[in-house]
Amino acid sequence: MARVLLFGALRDLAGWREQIFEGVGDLSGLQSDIARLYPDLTEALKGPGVQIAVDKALVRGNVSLSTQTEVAFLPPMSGG
Amino acid sequence: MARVLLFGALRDLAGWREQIFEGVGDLSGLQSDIARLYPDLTEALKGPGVQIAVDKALVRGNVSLSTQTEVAFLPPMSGG
Amino acid sequence: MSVTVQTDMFDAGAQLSAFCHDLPDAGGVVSFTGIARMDDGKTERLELEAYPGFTEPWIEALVAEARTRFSLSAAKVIHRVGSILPGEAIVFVATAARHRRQAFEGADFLMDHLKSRAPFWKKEHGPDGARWIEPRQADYQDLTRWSADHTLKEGS
Amino acid sequence: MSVTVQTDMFDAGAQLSAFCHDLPDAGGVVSFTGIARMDDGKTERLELEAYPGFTEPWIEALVAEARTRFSLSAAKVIHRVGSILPGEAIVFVATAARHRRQAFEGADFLMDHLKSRAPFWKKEHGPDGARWIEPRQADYQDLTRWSADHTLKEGS
Repeated sequence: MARVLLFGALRDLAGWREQIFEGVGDLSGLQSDIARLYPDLTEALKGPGVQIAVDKALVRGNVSLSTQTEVAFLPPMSGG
Repeated sequence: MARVLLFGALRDLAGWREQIFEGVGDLSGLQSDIARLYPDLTEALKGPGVQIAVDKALVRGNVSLSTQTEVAFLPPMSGG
Repeated sequence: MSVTVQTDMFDAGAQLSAFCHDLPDAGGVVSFTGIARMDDGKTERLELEAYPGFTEPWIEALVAEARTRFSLSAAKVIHRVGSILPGEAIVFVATAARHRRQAFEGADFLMDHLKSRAPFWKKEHGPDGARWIEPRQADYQDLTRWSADHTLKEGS
Repeated sequence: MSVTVQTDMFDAGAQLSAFCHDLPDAGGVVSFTGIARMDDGKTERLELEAYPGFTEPWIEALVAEARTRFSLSAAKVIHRVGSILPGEAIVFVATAARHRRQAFEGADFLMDHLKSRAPFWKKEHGPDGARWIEPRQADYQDLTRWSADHTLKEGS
């Protein structure tokens, strides 16, 4: 099970902030699941500058996801 | 008449802060007068980084001095 | 070293007073206060969001790097989230160091990274609707000034 | 624009609050506070002197140049004279501008010039006696960073 969080423009595009995805093995599988359920998000999640955090640590490439994992999609950031 | 002001290390060296010099025509003449009366100051007044202000404006080289002139010798500055 | 992400407004001067209160042998203190601009009425409100549990440690790691790199004796960051009106302070950074150049560079480094790397998302609400703000090209260019900074470039 | 040379102590935070109070559409405010260091007991007291009637206009001209050069919307300088104890603030500079880089560079420029060009003389009193402080070599080097700055280099 992965709890998926969307931030910034991604959240507005999806229309949701948080969703639970069941039966997820790795990040690539999760991305496929999201793309199947929400085709509009497919491109955006791969967009330039979108970073991914698994359990609040940034990851690159595919990683396996343990149960009870939090996966956040982070579009380009802007503070201050 | 020129009112001469010394600042910083120059003042400590001279032992005075302010003196009136009478019958002064130009800056070179004033410097000669000071050097005659206070030989210890001769070198210091020409020292590196010593700037001269006449009536609160910095000058370079020799300048003629009107009556009632204020001449300040300004050793290297350090604020903040 | 102190990092705060908060919804409450703050007074930059009061923060600077508190920061200066107990600085062991610092020669220079630099502060930066970022203020929401009105932009001739184009901005009515900013909406800022963080990722709780991710944003704070990210800033803490950034501050730790700045302390080492610029020999800071103290550093402080306050960043607001939530709804922010023009004229209100969004971010406050203060640095203290033995010499002024270190304090200046430390604050500058922190702001450059907060502006275009820190995990915040900013939405601008104006008369023509709302839009998400991404860093300007100038913000990304500012980052290249700290190019020895490999760790943070990797985004951690 | 405000320049003050004073013997009284001041609170940097209170000055920053006052400075921030009415800033038309500034996006960034930078402050620098210079503090007298103890230097492990080597400094017991600083004695700072200005040339009244000369020092204030000199700083005002410097601030005017900074405002133009860095598009500052506001700038403020407070510089103390007289007897100053370790831990006390000596100088305070604040700058406001539309973008943060301008505010940072404006404050940095002002401090580099105040440190090694402004008409102040500083004597350090310690257990081994008193000595006049001249700018460090690093201070003069800092000045070269602003090399387009011909007017001030000529010492006006």
